[in-house]
Amino acid sequence: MTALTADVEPTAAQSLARRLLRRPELGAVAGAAAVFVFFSVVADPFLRAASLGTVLYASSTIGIMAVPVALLMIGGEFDLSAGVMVTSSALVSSMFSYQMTANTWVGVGVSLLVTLALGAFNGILLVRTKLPSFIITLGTFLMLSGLNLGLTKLISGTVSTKHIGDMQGFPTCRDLFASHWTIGSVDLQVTILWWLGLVVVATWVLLRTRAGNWIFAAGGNPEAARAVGVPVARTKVGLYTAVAFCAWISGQHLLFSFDVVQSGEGVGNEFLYIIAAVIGGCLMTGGYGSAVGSAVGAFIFGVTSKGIVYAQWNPDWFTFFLGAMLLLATLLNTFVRRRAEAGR
Amino acid sequence: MTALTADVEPTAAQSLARRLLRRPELGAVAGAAAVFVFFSVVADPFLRAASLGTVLYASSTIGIMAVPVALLMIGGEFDLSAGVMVTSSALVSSMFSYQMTANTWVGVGVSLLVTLALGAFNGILLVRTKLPSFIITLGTFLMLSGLNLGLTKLISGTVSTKHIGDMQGFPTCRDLFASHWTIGSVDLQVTILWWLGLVVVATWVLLRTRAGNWIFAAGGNPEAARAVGVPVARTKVGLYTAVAFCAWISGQHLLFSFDVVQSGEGVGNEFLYIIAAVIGGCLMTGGYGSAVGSAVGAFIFGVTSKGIVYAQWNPDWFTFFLGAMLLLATLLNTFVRRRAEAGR
Amino acid sequence: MTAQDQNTPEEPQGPLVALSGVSKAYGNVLALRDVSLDVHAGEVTCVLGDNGAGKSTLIKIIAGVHPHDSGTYTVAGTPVRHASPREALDHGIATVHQDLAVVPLMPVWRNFFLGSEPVKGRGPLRRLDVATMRATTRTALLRFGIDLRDVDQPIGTLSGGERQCVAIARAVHFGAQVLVLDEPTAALGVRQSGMVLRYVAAARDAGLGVVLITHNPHHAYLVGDRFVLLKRGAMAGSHLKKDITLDALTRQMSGGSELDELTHELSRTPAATGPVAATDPETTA
Amino acid sequence: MTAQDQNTPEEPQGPLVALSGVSKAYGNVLALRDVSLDVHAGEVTCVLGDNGAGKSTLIKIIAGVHPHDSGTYTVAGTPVRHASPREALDHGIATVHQDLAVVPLMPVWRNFFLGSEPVKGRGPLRRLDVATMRATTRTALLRFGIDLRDVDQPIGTLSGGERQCVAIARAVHFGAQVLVLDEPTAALGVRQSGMVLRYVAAARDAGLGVVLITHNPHHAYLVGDRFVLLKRGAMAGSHLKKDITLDALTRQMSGGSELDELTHELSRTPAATGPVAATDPETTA
Amino acid sequence: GCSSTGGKRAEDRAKRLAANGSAVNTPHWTFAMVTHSGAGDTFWDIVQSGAKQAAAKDNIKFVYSNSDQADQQAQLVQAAIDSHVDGLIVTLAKPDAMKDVVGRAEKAGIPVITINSGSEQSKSFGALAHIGQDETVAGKAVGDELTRRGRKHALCVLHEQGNVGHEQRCAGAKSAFSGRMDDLYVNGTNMPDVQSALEAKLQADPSIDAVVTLGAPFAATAAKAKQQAGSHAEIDTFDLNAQVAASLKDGTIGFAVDQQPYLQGYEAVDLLWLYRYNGDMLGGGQPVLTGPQIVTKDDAAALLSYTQRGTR
Ligand SMILES: Nc1ncnc2c1ncn2[C@@H]1O[C@H](COP(=O)(O)OP(=O)(O)OP(=O)(O)O)[C@@H](O)[C@H]1O
Ligand SMILES: Nc1ncnc2c1ncn2[C@@H]1O[C@H](COP(=O)(O)OP(=O)(O)OP(=O)(O)O)[C@@H](O)[C@H]1O
Ligand SMILES: [Mg+2]
Ligand SMILES: [Mg+2]
Repeated sequence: MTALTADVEPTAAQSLARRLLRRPELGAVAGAAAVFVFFSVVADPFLRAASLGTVLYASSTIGIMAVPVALLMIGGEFDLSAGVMVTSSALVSSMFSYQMTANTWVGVGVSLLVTLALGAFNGILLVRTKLPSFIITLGTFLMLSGLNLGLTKLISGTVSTKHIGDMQGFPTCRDLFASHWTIGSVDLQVTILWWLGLVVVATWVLLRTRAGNWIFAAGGNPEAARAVGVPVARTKVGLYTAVAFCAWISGQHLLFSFDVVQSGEGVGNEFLYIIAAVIGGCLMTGGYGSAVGSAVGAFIFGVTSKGIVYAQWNPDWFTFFLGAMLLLATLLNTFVRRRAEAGR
Repeated sequence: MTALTADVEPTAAQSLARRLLRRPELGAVAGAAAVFVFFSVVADPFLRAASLGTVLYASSTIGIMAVPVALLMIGGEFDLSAGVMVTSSALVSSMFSYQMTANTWVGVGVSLLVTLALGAFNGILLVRTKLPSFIITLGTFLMLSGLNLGLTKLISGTVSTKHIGDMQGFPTCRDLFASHWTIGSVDLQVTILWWLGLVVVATWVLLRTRAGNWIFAAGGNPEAARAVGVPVARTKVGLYTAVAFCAWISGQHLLFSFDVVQSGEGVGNEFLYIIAAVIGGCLMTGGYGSAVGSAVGAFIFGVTSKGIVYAQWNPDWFTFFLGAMLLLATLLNTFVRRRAEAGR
Repeated sequence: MTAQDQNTPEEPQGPLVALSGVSKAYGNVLALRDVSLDVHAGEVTCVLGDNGAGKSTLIKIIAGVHPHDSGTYTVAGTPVRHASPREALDHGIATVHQDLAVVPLMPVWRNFFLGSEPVKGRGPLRRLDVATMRATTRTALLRFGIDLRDVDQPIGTLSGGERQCVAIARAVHFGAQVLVLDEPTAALGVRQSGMVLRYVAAARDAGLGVVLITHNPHHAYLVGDRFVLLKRGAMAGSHLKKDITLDALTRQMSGGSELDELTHELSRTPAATGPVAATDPETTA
Repeated sequence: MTAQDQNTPEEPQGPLVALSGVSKAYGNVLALRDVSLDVHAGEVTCVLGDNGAGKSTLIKIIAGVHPHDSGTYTVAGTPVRHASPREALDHGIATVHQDLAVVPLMPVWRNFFLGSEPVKGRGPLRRLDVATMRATTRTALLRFGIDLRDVDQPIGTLSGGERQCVAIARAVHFGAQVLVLDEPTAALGVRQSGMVLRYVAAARDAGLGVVLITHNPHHAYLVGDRFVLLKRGAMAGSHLKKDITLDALTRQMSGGSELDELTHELSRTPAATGPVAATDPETTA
Repeated sequence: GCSSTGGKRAEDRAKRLAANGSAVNTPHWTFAMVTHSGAGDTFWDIVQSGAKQAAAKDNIKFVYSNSDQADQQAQLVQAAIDSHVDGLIVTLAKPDAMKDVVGRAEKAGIPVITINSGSEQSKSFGALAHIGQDETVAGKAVGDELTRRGRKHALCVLHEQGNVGHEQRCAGAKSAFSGRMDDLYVNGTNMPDVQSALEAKLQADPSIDAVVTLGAPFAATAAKAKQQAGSHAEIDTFDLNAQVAASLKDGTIGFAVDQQPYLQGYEAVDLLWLYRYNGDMLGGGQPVLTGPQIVTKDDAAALLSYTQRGTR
């Protein structure tokens, strides 16, 4: 039936083109290109090499978290606690090292364990109580932001952590999480590497492993997935743990790049991650999306938010422009995708 | 088949009990009772008559918006711009009256038109572009918060509006939107009346009108609804307009109770409304919920957030307690509801 | 039936609904190609074909769910291009879709009346006539032999067949001029299938035009007046009842020789059993 | 079949799956009451009954979707109480549900292998064997006469019958010891129905135990060895094939006298048409 | 692995000082402080620690609550009134929103002291005294200092959009500064975003020769951004913390404007206690100013130890 129009097998090139057109991130790439070109035209400093480094850095800090958040969204769930979890991870690392007067690597390790436990807690609570993830992670979001503030004040006496820049292990930790290096006149942060690495791994997992299949199924039709034996609960817990893992990376970047962590940070960032994932073509209802899309979404967000600064538009209107650009980029994105779907 | 266990018709009393047990808000009521009793025990000042007024007032300011947000959620959509729209509405009213030196009632009327237009804009954009409401209203959220700040600074020169307390019409407007009266030692705000009125109207609409049927259907299965001729698009636009209408009420309350409006406010409140609706038993995925539930949800939130203050717990941990109480209330809520469903 | 026997060949009033040369593609999947079909008042037009032949697509075009790409679609002689199911409904075309157009979380009675709710009272007091709605739903389903004590239960908790019955009962209840049924008897038991066919016959006798999709040639032949055969999106034949026998229809539906082969194979496998050979025609039913 | 004719009466190895006195209630709706059923290796057990009789509920208990409330459920002699479909699968019970267990947005081939994906490579390079998956899907569907050029299209864009075929082809492909099919032929055309029955026969001959739910007594009688009749949640009869004729089965399924009445009425309505009277038995098929 | 440098042990070693205890035998009164702060703000953290210090000394139960939304702050004051506290300390960042509720406290016989912002309204609302200094005044001090230092093009970094206090600080600085001053909104809860936005701005406009951050934690980030962007702007900031003190010392930061938050908290509680105990009141109807104080490299060394223990 489906072969009515062309009974011959398509050539390899045709089929590659068709496959590209069907990728969820296609529209987002078009949106990104449009935004990029737009700001190249309206903002002179935007095209300078140095600016690229800044824009990429801004994109990467959102992008690192957007990857697992996109996976989670494909798996049909949200995580509103993702933003503050980054801060929690940084706080734990810093406070543990400081209070125990330990090598910072010890703090980093402890922080990894604690953060993964937080993620697993989210996931287990979700699958056990069967409450919507919005409620569960809203609860943990509030609890974590309370813990961040309460514990930091209890332990450090102030709302921010103590200086750990003079402690052993700090320089090597910084190399891993917060170094930067210069290529030509572009200053590139190591977060960009982390970001790209995560996108590659997540794409591999999504498209080429059983876990990836399960993620799509868990989000697309959990009942059906369960009926054919997919461990939906385990998959979801795993996804929350993946979010926690990336929160740990982001948290360590925060800590080792700024040395001191403010306990109130991170609130609201969870939405930036979700925005990036959605702009990148993830369906809010689950079952559809890609890691590359989330990266493109993060890039659109990075370009837009920094492009407005480069363009030196009236800062009072900053969020207005941001909102308008996001809407336009997403509209273009959807338009292109629908076109591609109709035309294939 | 369904009559296997009891072939006799149930008595009226039985059937009433069964119907009550099946209401979406049942669990929320249990949660509200639990939270209320809890704070009555741990917080001495909580049971004083005056406190009741404060708690009800706090609940009503969230509850007024939670009602249309719940309807919208039943209809399968979100509105992230609801929080700032309240501020926009207040700003328009205040600035129009002031700049035109008009009777405040004129400003109130203009504000109504503008706010309804904003709501309709959300809705029309949604049904035209077929983008997820999360993206659409996120865009309008950002744009509105930019507009709030940008326009206010442009027109008033500062981030807050000018004083309009001495203008004609102010006292009567205040009577309508921001008066309060004392019964015994309880000081009750007029917002409580607005809230109750909205709950009654919304319940009537949901359960006893065609529009209500359409709202449930639009959220529960839009394809099916469309196929039987339900004007799904029109229903959704109507819902967004209802949100805007309540944002107008809230905005006028804000204006006439504080006289001056800060342009940066309202951000983040949209989540309180959604929280109230979800705690009250609305499904995030649409098609299920109630207006009364949203009211109970708002009440739970009001009791919890003020109860913590009355209990004088360490404010650093405020959000921790808030998150924990919300989770517990929702868990209890779900537990009770499942029990009721299994037992009926 | 007697009445139709006279006017079928001449069609004095013209068809209620007529499609001619209609095509429809989803992306580059051509689901329908050049299909024509007439629906007359007081007649049942059956659409038959294999899985994926395009039957549901045809129905969706008639019902206004998708617009057609090319060809003409006329209702009572006027060319139309329905942009929404509402428009089709307004033209008097009621449809029961294969993928069950019900809202799972809504009570049965609300589903039953969805989109055509009866109201009473006036002005701001205009409200749903809940008592009537409940009672009507209950009786309409009772007629299908489905005895719901509780029309308030969410329709999602009904069995597959019960849900289908609600959808059919609804379409019949509101059945305007044209009733379109996409595999209504597929999920139904013997009793319910009979019931649906009885409704189809009743609707036909009441002067409605009916479009019936089914995989069961016996069902089709029992009530149908015209038979349209689809194969891989294209018309494979269009017959009046008087021009074709049940056997020929069954054979055409399943692609002639392919069927023979299959019947042969199936009857061979469970070698020694007597009844198989005896029921050969039913094997393919 | 010849082999079973000998051992059916004695059951030397005991049933693969046995339910006895199983009940299940949804809230206060008692969907199943005291139902018993045996599934033997190399046999097809058919479950028959009206809409809402509890057939799907029974299947869901066997498949581990819902646990049973009371009674015993044994797999190969060991009492079990499956908490999840995974456990049932691990006991070798593969199920095709009526409400199509597919993930609409996923490509056909991913759906086909969902939950049992073949992998190649080792360690961190362990990955899906995509080429095999695509090819297998394509050929498995071709066998049903469904020629998908593009196994990458989301399964949600397939027709209802095509989707059902994928689900059945999957269960057959992974068919462990017990294959459970809930109305597999309902949405299928003549060709595909025949195909499914052929698969059922093949599975049976390969020594699997099969549970088949259908509304079509002809289908049931063609491949079934045991027939369990459900009525309003309770057992209305349990027969071996040798103890019952097709006619008796058809009659029992549709509730005896009720059927007569209906057949009578239906054949009366389209008064003058010849074939109706001639195909009376099929009317009820 | 233990670190031989820095850490908690070093801190413990450093402070083997002081024990404290309450010195008075007045009843255990409850004083409530309700501010317009957002959660986890360093400035308000120091205000609180001052208040707690005074509360401990005066045998006071000190309860704190805050909300950056005017209506919420008003509700919190109302809750304190409902709880029959013995004294109330509020900020008047959004004076009109607080007018009613402060009046109600008055009616309920609860003495009110306003701190930080609202010096103009304090008296008319019926508060006993005002301790603190307007954000506008602090802003003006920054503007003057920038002019004095010969800056031409400054950038005011607002880390919370629509925050009245922030707007007042920038507006004040702008009004007193002779050069040009731009605003930049950054997302204060996202430090990397603050950094990249600042980088972008400095890259976009190399003529910027001064960056003023509105909170101490953002000064260090501004310094990083400046380095990344290769800019030569001077970093200045409102408020103090240990990092700022250290940066002042090593010259990364030009100057800071301090309004002694510790004093605002401490004095407010102590004054309320004095009022209840002895009927005393300071200021004679005039605001008691706690700043602005321009802090530079010269004062840094002395301040460092105070900031480390969280009292400056
Ligand atoms: N989740 C549920 N909640 C409440 N009642 C249910 C639920 N699922 C099924 N039922 C009820 O249990 C009865 C049996 O349903 P079941 O789906 O087993 O029937 P069935 O025999 O498969 O019917 P069909 O042939 O129509 O598919 C029906 O009356 C149905 O309404
Ligand atoms: N939305 C869609 N996108 C792409 N292809 C589609 C879509 N809907 C249907 N198709 C394709 O169009 C063809 C015809 O589908 P249709 O549903 O009309 O078949 P059908 O005759 O109703 O089959 P069945 O008897 O199995 O229900 C199928 O090959 C199907 O894969
Ligand atoms: Mg179909
Ligand atoms: Mg069933």
